[in-house]
Order: sequence, then C-alpha cells, then structure tokens
Amino acid sequence: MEQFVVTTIRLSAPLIFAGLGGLFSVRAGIFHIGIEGLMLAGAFATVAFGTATGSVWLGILGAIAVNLILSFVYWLLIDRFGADMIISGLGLTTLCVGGAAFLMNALFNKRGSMTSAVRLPQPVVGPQEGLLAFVSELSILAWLLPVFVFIVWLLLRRSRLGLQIAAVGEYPYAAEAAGVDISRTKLIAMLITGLCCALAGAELSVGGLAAFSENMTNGRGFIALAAILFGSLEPIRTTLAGLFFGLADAVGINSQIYAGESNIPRQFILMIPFIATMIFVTLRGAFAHRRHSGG
Amino acid sequence: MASAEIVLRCEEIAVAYGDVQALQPTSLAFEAGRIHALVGQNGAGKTSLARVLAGIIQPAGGRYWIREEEIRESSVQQARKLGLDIVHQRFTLPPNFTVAEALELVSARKYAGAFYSYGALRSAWLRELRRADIKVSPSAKIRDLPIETNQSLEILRALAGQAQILILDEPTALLSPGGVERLFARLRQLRDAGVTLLLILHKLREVMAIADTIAVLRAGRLVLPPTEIAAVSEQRLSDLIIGEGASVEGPAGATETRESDKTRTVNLSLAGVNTRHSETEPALAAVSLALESAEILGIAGVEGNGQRSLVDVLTGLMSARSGRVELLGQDVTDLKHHQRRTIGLRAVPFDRVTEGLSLPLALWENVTIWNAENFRRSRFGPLKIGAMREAARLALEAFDVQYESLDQPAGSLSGGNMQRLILARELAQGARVVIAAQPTRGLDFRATQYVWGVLRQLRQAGASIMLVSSDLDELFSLSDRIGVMRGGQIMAEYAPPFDMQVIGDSMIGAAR
Amino acid sequence: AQDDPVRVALVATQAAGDNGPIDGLIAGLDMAAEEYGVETQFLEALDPATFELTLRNLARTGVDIIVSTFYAMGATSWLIAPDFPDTTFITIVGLPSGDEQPDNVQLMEYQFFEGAYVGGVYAAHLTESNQLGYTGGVPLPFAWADFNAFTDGARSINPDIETTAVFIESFEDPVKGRELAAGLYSSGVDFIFTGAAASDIGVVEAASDNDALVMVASAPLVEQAPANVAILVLIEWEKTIMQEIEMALDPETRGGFRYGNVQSGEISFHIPEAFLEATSDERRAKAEASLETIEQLIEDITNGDFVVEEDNQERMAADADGG
Amino acid sequence: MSRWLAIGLRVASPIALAFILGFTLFAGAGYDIVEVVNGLWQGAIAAPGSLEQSIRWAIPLAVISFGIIITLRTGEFNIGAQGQILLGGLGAASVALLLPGWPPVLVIPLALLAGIILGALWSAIAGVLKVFFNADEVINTLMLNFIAALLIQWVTTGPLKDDATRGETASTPRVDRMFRLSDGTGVSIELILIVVVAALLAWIIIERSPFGLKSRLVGSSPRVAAWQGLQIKRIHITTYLLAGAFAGLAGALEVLGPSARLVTGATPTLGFTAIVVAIVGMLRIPGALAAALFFGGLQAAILFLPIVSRLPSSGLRIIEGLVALLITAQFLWQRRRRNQGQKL
Ligand SMILES: Nc1ncnc2c1ncn2[C@@H]1O[C@H](COP(=O)(O)OP(=O)(O)OP(=O)(O)O)[C@@H](O)[C@H]1O
Ligand SMILES: Nc1ncnc2c1ncn2[C@@H]1O[C@H](COP(=O)(O)OP(=O)(O)OP(=O)(O)O)[C@@H](O)[C@H]1O
Ligand SMILES: [Mg+2]
Ligand SMILES: [Mg+2]
Repeated sequence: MEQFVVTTIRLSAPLIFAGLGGLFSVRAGIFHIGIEGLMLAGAFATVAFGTATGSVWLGILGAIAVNLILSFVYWLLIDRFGADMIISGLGLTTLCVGGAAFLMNALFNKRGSMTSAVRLPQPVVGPQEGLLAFVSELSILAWLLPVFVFIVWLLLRRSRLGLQIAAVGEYPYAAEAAGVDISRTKLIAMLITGLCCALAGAELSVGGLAAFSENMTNGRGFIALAAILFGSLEPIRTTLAGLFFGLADAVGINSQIYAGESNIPRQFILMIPFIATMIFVTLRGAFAHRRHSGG
Repeated sequence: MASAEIVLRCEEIAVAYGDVQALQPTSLAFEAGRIHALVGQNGAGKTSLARVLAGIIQPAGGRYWIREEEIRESSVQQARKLGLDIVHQRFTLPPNFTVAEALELVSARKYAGAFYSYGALRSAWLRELRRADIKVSPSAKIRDLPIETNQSLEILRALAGQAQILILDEPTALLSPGGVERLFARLRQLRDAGVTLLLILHKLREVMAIADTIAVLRAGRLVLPPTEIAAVSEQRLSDLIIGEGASVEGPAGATETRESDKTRTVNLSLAGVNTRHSETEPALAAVSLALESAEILGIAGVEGNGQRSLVDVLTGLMSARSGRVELLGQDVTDLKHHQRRTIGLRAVPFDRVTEGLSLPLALWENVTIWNAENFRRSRFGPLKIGAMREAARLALEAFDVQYESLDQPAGSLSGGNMQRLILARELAQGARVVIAAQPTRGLDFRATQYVWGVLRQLRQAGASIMLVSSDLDELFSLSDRIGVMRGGQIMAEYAPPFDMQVIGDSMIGAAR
Repeated sequence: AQDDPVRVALVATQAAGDNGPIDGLIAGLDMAAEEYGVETQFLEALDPATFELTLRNLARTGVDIIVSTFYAMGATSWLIAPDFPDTTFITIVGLPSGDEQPDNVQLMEYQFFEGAYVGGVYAAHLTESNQLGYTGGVPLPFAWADFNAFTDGARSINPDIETTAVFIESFEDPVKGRELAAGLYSSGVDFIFTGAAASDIGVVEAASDNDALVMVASAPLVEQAPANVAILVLIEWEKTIMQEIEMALDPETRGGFRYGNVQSGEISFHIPEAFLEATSDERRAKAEASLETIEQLIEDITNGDFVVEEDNQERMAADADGG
Repeated sequence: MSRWLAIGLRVASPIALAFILGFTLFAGAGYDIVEVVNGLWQGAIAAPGSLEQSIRWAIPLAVISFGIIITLRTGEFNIGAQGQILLGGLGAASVALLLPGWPPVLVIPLALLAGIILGALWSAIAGVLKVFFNADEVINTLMLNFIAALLIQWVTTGPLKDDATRGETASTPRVDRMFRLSDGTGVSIELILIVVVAALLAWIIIERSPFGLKSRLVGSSPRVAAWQGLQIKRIHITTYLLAGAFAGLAGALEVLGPSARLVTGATPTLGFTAIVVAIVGMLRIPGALAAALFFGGLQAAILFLPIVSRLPSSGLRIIEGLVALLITAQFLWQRRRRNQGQKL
C-alpha cells in the first residue's frame, strides 16, 4: 500500500511538473507539443551540468537555462516567423531527443545512457513506519510538489498574469482591448513552460534515479499534454489528471506483480490505463456537452 | 462655446490595413465636455479612427494629441493614463471569464495587484456593479449573460477607470428602445459631469436625440468636421453620409396591397411548441403561430427573450420538446435542418460573420457548397466546378454583390456585400419560406434599403417571411403583422398601424 | 582491391549504451580490428522497417563482413545474402529461417537460460523470503526461457520458492524499471534477476534503495550498487564477435550455425569482489556457502552431465503449479 | 513563374538553415562535414538504389498524408495515423497469413481491403466518440496509438507470432512471396500504381466531391455549416473513416510491400512525419506528393548516412528535428504586419 502510494507519486511527479508547465502555454493558446522534448532536454541538462559541476542545484539551473533558450527559440519561430506550432513542436521534440544523445556522446563519450554524479536529496529514506512510509524515497522536488501546484494555481487563477494569459489564449480581442502585449504574454507563458519542463526532466533523471538514458521520457510529455486536456485547462484538475495517469501506471505495475491466476494476455492489462483515459475523456465530453446544450 | 478647450486633436491621421487605406489623412478636433457624434456608412473608417485614439492601433501617419499631450508611441495604457477609454463595437469581455475577472482584466480600473484574492476582487466589482445599477453576480460567466447586460458591463468597465474622454463605438446597436434611452440619460449625466463623449452612431434619429455636434466620414475622408447639430439639416446629413446624388428610397410603411384572403395559405406554423432553455435564452413555452403566403411576420422583442430559440426550432437547428411544426403542409417536427431546406425553407442567420458565411472560403464556395450534390456529373460522379462557379456568378450578380474575383475569400467583402452574398445564396432560387434574422444589423442606410427591397419583392412574389429584428423602424416599415416575444412566449400580436409606444411597452412588459 | 583491408560493419538493432550486448559487441569489434587488421564501422538500425535497406546499402558499398544483431536481422540476412555472394552476413543471435542456409550466412544463438538457471540456484541460497523476481524488457520467448530456467534453478534447491516475472515494456525506461522493481521488493521479493538493457539502471537503483539483491548481465552496473549486485552473469559478446569474424575470414569455417553457451565459454559467472566486501556478513556467508554447489553445477553443465531444459513459453498459472 | 520561385525559396531557406545549423554542430563536435554532405547526397539521390529508397519512404508518407489532409481540412486534429497504420498492417497480414495458397488475385485485394477497413474502423472509434460524445480527439487518438501498439505486440507474440523469430523484435511470419507487391526495396510498378490511384481518389474526394467541399466548410466554420444544413456528424464520421482508410492502406502496403511482415515497433514515426508532410504540402494533394518525396529523400539519406560517415544516428535526428522545427517558418517574408496599422 505505502509502496503503491510512493510509486504513484513518483510516476506522477514528472507528469505534474510538465503538465502544469505546459498549462501556461496551452492556456495562452499554444498547443505545446514540444513538451516531450523539453522534458528530455531538462533531464539531460540536469545530469550534464550536475555531473560537470558536482552540484545537483547547478545542474537544475543549467537545465532551466537550456530550456529557457529552447523555449525562446520556439517562441521566436512560431510568433515572429509564423511557423506552424504543431510541426515546430514535433521538430523541437525530435531535436531534443537527437541533441541529448548527440551531446552525451560528444561531451561524455557515452552512448545510450550515462550515470549522474549527482542526485536530488531525498528527505526520508529507508523503511519507515506510519505516515512517513508514504513519503519514503521521494525526492525533494516531489516533496515540493504541493508548493509548486499552489504557485501555479496562484499564477494562473489569482494573478494578473494569469488573467492575461487566459485572455490571450481564449479571446485575444479582450487582451488587445486591455492593452496586453499578446506576443510578450505568450513568450512569458512559454518560458514558464520551459522552466517547469526542466524540473520535470530533473525529477526523471535525478529524482529517483541518478542517470540519464536516451528516450527516458518515453512519451511522458504527450501524457502530460493529455493531462492538461483531461484537466480542462485548470491547474488543480490537471494535477489530478497527472495523478490519475501516474496511478494508472502504478496499477499497471501492481497488476503485473500481483497478477495471480489471470490468463488474460498481459498486453490487455497494460491497455487498461489508456482505455480508462478514453472512457474518462468520453464521459467528461458527453457531460460537458449535455451541460452546454442546456439539457 | 467657441473658446472651449480642445481635448482631442488629430492632424493628418491616416490608417491602413495592409493595402487597404481605411482612413485618408484626416484632421479634426473635439471640444471638452460635449457629446460628439461621428457618423458614416459601414467601412467609412469610424472604428479605425477610434481605435487609433484609444491606442489600439498605430496610425500610418499624422500626429494627434490627447488633452494637449502629443502621443508619439500610442498604447492603450498611455491613452488611459490621459483619461481616454473606449467601448468597442465588438464585446471585449472574454466569454469564459467571470464578470469580476473580465472587468478586472479589461478595465483601466484595477483592484488587484500582481496577485489578488478572489473574494476581494468580487466584492470590489460588486460595489461597482451596484453603483452602476447592473444586476448581475460578479461570479457569473460572461457567456451566460444576456447581451444587454454584456453591453452595460462594457460601459461600466470603461467608466470605472474614471475616463474623462469616452469613445463609444455603436453602443446602441444591441439595445432595446428602453435601453437606448437609459444609456442616453446616463451619457447626458456624464457630459454634465464634464466628461467628453465621442459616439459612433448609425441612426440619425439617435444622433439628433443626443449629440451636441456631428462629424461625417465617407469612404475614409472627413466630409463634415465636427459641427453644431442645429446647424445641419437631416437632409443635408444624409446627402453627406451617402454621397451627393445617390438616390435613396425613404422608409415606407406597409402600404402595398395584399392578396385577398382566399388565395393565401399557411406555409409555416408552430402549434404548442415547447423547447429546452438554452444558455442565453428562456425555453419556448407553448408557442403557436402561423405564417401565410405573401406576408411578412415581424418578431419584436428585447434580445434574449427566445427569438433565437424560435428561429432554431423553425429551422430545425433545435428540436422541439413537444408541439408540432409544419412547413408547406408537411409535418416537419422531427426533420433536421437539411431536410427542411429540401422542402423549401431558407434562413438568413443572426450573425453574418459567424453563422452566415465562412470568411476564409472563396465567394463561389460560400454560395454553392450547401447544394453541391446538384452539380455532380452523375449520381456518384465528380463535381462540375465550372458550373458551380457560373451559378455563383449569376447569383452574386443578381444580388448586385460588389466583388473582384470569385476566388476572393468572403472575409474580404464589406459587411453590406457579405449580407448580399447571403441573400444571394438563400434567395436565388425562388425561396418560398424565409426566416430572416437581423438581416440589416450593422449595415449602413443604403445597404439596409437594399435588403428591405429584396424582402418586399419576395413577399410580392408570394413568399412567407418571418423577420426577427431588434430594429423597430425596420419591423414597422416591413411587417404585415408584428408579434412581440417576451420570456419565451409570443405575448401579443399587432396589426398596422403600429404604435411605437405600445409595442415598446409590450417588449419590456410595462403595463399601460 | 587485393591490398584493401577487409571491411567489417556492425549493425545494431538496439541503441548503443545498453550496458549490454551492443556495448559488448562494439568492444569486441574494436578488439577484432586490432587482432585481425580489419577496418571496422558501427551503425544502428533501430526501426525494423529499415533492416533490409541498411544491409543492402552496406553490401552495395563493398563491406565484406556485415555483423548484425538478433533474429529479425538473421532472417533478413538469410533473405538477401544470395544477392551478395561476396559478402558474409553474420547475425549474432539468429536462427536459420529456411531449409537451405546460404553459405555466406553465419548464425549463432546463445543459451543464456543456462546462465539464468545457475543464477536461480544462487538466488535460492541468498533469499530469505523465498520470493524471487524477474524484470524483463518485453515478453519475448527468450525472456520466458530465462525466467523459466531461473525458476527451475531456484526450485531445484527449494521447491517452495515463488517467482514473479514483470515487464517494463521498454528496454529504455529506467524510471519505470525502478518503480517495477521497487514494487517487487515491497511485495516481499528480495532477489531480482533483471534483463532489460538500459532499463536495468532503474532496477539496480531500486535494489540499492531497498537494500535488496539483484542479478544483472552487465558489468558497469556493479559500480552503481556494489552492496546489492550479488551476481553478474555475462554473455561474452566480445568473445563471440571475435570468434565469428575469425570464422568468416577463413573460407573453411565461413557460414553455418552454432550455439554459444556455458560450454563454449561465452556465458560466464562472476560474484563481484565489491559485493562480498560491501554486503552484510550474513549475506556474504550465504554467498560463500553457495559457491561449492554453483561451481559443481557449472562444471556439470560444461561437461554435458547436466542439461538445462529450455522452455520459452509463458507458463500459465495452472502449469506453474503442476511443476 | 516567379510565384513558383517564391514558393521554392520559402521551402528551401528553412531547410538550408537547418542543415547549416546541424553541420555547424557536427563540425564543432569534430565530424568530417564533407563526409556528411556526401553521405546525404549519395543516400537521397546519387548512390545506386538511393532514388528508389527515397520513393520507398515517400510512398507511405504520401498515402498517410492524404488522410491527414482530409482530417485537417475538416478541422479535426487527428494524431492517430500511427495506430491506424498498425491496424492496417494487421488487417493485411492476417488475410495474407490466414489464406495461404489462395490465388494472389484474390488475396492481395482482400488483404488491402482488410487493411483499409481495419484502419478506418480504428480511426472511427475516435470519430464516433468525438461526434456523439464530444470526446477530445487529440487525447483519444493518442491513446488509440498506445493501444494499437500493445495490440500488435499481443498479436505478434501471440496469435500470429512467428516461431522462428525470437529476438528483440516480435513479429508475424513472412507473408508468402506471391502475395507481395514489391521486394524488400519497397518500390515496384504495383506499389506506384496503387499510390497514383490513391492520390487521384484523394484529389477527387478533396477537390471534386460534395464531401470535400463541405468538409472544408465544416472545418473552417462549423456554425456556418450548421446554418446551411450540412450534416456535420456524417461529415465528421466520413472524415475519420477516410483518414483511417488511407493510413490503413499505407500500413497494408508496408506489409505486402517492403516489410513482408507485421513487426512490433516498426516505423514508429511515420504517422507523425506524415502530419508534417500534409502541412508542408499546404493541405493539397500535389503539394503533399512533393513534400512526401522530399521527406522520403531525407529519410533515405538519413538511413544511408551512417554507412559512409561516422556520424551517430542521433546526429541524424538532430537534422530531422531542425528541418521540422524550421520548415514552416517564413524567413524571407517577414510578416508585413510589423509596419502596418495593426499592432498585434
Ligand atoms: N481583411 C479583413 N480582415 C479582418 N476583418 C475585416 C477585413 N476586411 C473587413 N473586415 C471586417 O469586416 C467588416 C466588413 O467591412 P465593412 O462593413 O466595414 O465594409 P463596408 O465598406 O462598410 O461595406 P458596406 O458599405 O457594403 O457595408 C468590418 O467590420 C471589418 O472590420
Ligand atoms: N482588421 C482589418 N483588416 C483589414 N481591413 C480592415 C480591418 N478592419 C477594417 N478594415 C477595413 O477598413 C475600412 C474601414 O473600417 P472601419 O471598421 O474603420 O469602418 P467603420 O466606419 O467603423 O464601419 P462600420 O460602420 O461597419 O463599423 C473598411 O473598408 C474595412 O473593410
Ligand atoms: Mg464596417
Ligand atoms: Mg465600425
């Protein structure tokens, strides 16, 4: 049980960091499909800078810097040079996947994976009794998750910036009338996305592990995007959606471990989280639709 | 008066959108503490001028001053700092925001710092709402509000910033007669408190009722600088607006003779129809009506009283909960819109830009797509694009649409020409039953006359027309009968001669 | 072109840096370059749809020996070899896919399950909970063969031992590998056999966090958690690729199919010194106590006195109960 | 003429920039650029068989992009092509493997049909959920991709597994030689004919059918379409069916053509690259064909490059990524609106 909770949190944390980060862009009207790439870039840069400097915090700072630069370039392309945000976003992801592997090879002479010299502190480790057992071996970033969620909620739902971002994405005409600089607001949103994806990547590579491996995001960026949509572009619901996906993954893991006497092919068990997501999305869509059409 | 202070001054201000020169270099000045009207046909450049003054767009050339201060780099903030605000022609409040959030975002008055507590924001704006006597919860979603409330919120958010110069771009377009009067009363109060007002209006009657001075733009040029209202005649004004020598058909009452009762048949009827309530409107409650051949049935009412549901249920865009709909003798209660079209129903939607035509698609596509099946080479064969274009060309010519190429996107047409295109599509092939919803909203005088002419001709040819409009002048001059909608019901039906006072009272439910 | 050096290309179907086969083969390739003076080249072909094209391109550009990895490449080599009679196609871990083997095709397959069996025997000595686990990449027949042999080995010592196999569904997701392993350990498992390439990093991490034991097939993982990596069962990839290249260079020995196993010296066992130093006294004692049995077993397998059964089917619950 | 030049420049300049940036990085890391350039040139065009390979990759990209064009025109963002290809391959492989010894004239059309139908049905799941339950199609198609991958994994390790293949990639047995449309090169008259027919069909559907025109109206302005009595639900469902049909056809062609079997994990990015192809082709069939040839050439070049240069495969992904990142940007024609009246 405790292990199950810990697993859920650990699998959810990167999704929540990336999902809430991506939320800024999506609310500003940018369907940011490059999140997957930014997460991977964050994971690699943390390990690279961390290993080079010997400090995990400098590693994370480096990752943030890298992601801010990448986000700025992406913004430049789609806002200033009229590039298609989906195609450029897919390109950004591919570039990060290739770039991380290439640089790992060029800088550290490693292929495929490398171990990290640094790792995030884990405030509570080892077998624990009582409540502490639910937080054992969580990285400091995972501990800070509630604070992070609160900050995101504050920024998006209780700040002027949040109002401006929402207006820019939903009804640019309002932003224009209010004298909000639309380009600039988008840039800010995208930079925040980059920053959060750096944290998501760091949690992946030095949260539970101390290693980077090519493709270690393994589609988690896309799942984070799904969490945003699933969460109706709301911070709290996006967090819950991230937890749900982490939970689904944890259930998949546990169903393997405690499978018992089932003769159902395992692939079908592994499909459960995906099918569950579809069912949720469908129910929510149907419900929202009903409410909209007033019956 | 002549020595009054000048609060707004333009020298050679010009506006261009790409290659479109919306406003030629224009110089004019407005005096403080008065109500100035700015009039002109659609596309004359009124909004463009206003948007420059409000700091939303940069002029393509020229200089201008707000309260003696020359504006070099225009911005909304700068204009607001100098006490100038604007109520836009389109709504600026984001639909998914709550009232408090939307006002906070768009208004110059800010109650929140970088961060805010929702409770505090709510109560701050609740005070403003109370002060302005707007009965709406600050937590309501903008999209759930009736249009009139939305309009008052727009004015509230502009005034909340303590504007000393207030520009209102067509503020009356969506208001009921009572609403217009209340607005005008409020504007006079403001003027008396020293606020300078610049109103962009279309109806001369309204201009005469409120303005102190009037200026006229025509095709991007100032043809009359701000002039005392008493100094110009209505006849001269309409000449200035439309252009010298353009002949204008004056509004006429329903004077044409109608066919005798015997030859008339009921073409469209509702019997005891109920619907579900929608987001913005009450449900229809036991609505019955009958529309005969060769008649125009006008539907009056304050917006949001079920007109949309009525149109939707007649067109089949919404299904009735109970009751019966008949079209040309057929029971169509359970038929969808496309099936009703096949039987002979045509509709001119409420909003030409979001419902009437697809802005990115070409003109010929907008005209022909809906019945593309009729242009196939064989039952399952490919389309004859040439024939489609030819049909579109004929229809556009028949309705006198001004265009350059059949391939130009519909979004590049002017408002009046957009409406003509819609009429061309809906009416080209001898329509028998037509629902026309707000067919002249936002159109200038000449375009309005044209649309009216088309509707009259149709009636002459024996068609049944239901005309839903918030413009009583329009209803009075076209309708054979007028039904008044209130709260999802047809409250009363009137025959000519129509009495403005009676019908106006019926719309707002005032007892007399 | 007599004086041109022989060109050898290694085509990997899985990314380098796996701490496993590909890294081993690359090392062996470098050794072969030195040993036999051949010119070498390494490339990856990760998408199965590109296998055939890659082999053809290499052959067309005049590569003499093309070493590729795993069964699908073996089948592809088999298919196109007749078009390039001057090129030798070696697949390390491949099976004949027809009756008549082209004579420029050279295949070999490991019997790693022999190693897994020995690992099971060892694990049975060290476990306290009598629950063992296996973390695999993707459930393919070879994975089941390894897992089943591991189970059989453990039960040969203690029939009450329970084993559980789980799959990460990816050879490159260490994050999920860690969670799966952590889940296994918290369910009572105290010894895991992992064979999931780059995902193994996560499994070893979990072993270290839970102070539990793990058996790996890749040497660099030992450093990661010296107190927890209890045994290393290695495939000697370097040895294999060198032997294969040597066979291909000599027209007498070129072509054919063979097995690589304990007997051929291509599967080896190591109980890391670092483990014996870093682990608890109790575990060290148990590990040392098992040595005699293990060494005897390895000798029996090498001599052919003992044959490990190969069973590459997933055993359903009912079968597992039966035996 | 100058219009074509302009379009050519607009497409060429981002690609040139992508290569320049990539090469700079490679040079910085110490790789021989001449070798790399030569490898790309050889791989896409010059080396024997390279042109063929460019076409081999252009074929699936083009066919999938036809379906994506239809969905994008209808305003749907369907990212499910990846899963639909797999289902298409499954359909074709099943027919070809379950009817051994039947006459090819029967089996091949049946197999193609099965691929088309399975692809279409898979796509229709998302379509039906969208149309009748308003369920977000982006999430659902993404999920269906994951599910399809697992389904294929099950099929290739279970019901249709190849007993001879036991390696890191699970797959079905090979399809009988006589049912194949090409050899491993993936180019043949038959395949090209099928693509031409598919392109013509797609062109007629898009440009010359009531559905094609109506779907654009639905896509650009759904409310307008409703007011003109278009049957929006039917158009949406048809859109999904067609998109899935084209992707399914592409999957079937892979199995009956170059790949000869259904393999777990094959062509993992084809469905996404096809989206790029559709958009770069400006949502028109001739444009998509040209774009497919370009990206097919890039793919072929990228596969060939490691054979003549030491550049690791990650370097090639960098080039791919840079091309996609930059290809839709308009560098030569900075947006004019900066010096126009409007501010935003
Ligand atoms: N290229 C465009 N992009 C965006 N909006 C446009 C564009 N062209 C016109 N519009 C908008 O479409 C509407 C239609 O134009 P408008 O009514 O001003 O034309 P007009 O010349 O007055 O025509 P008419 O005299 O026939 O009514 C305007 O509100 C304008 O803002
Ligand atoms: N965003 C735009 N892009 C391009 N052209 C525009 C745009 N907005 C307005 N125009 C054009 O500029 C001209 C003037 O438009 P403007 O909106 O200022 O007219 P207006 O006098 O306010 O008309 P209306 O009475 O219809 O509101 C019109 O021809 C219109 O088509
Ligand atoms: Mg206008
Ligand atoms: Mg205007």
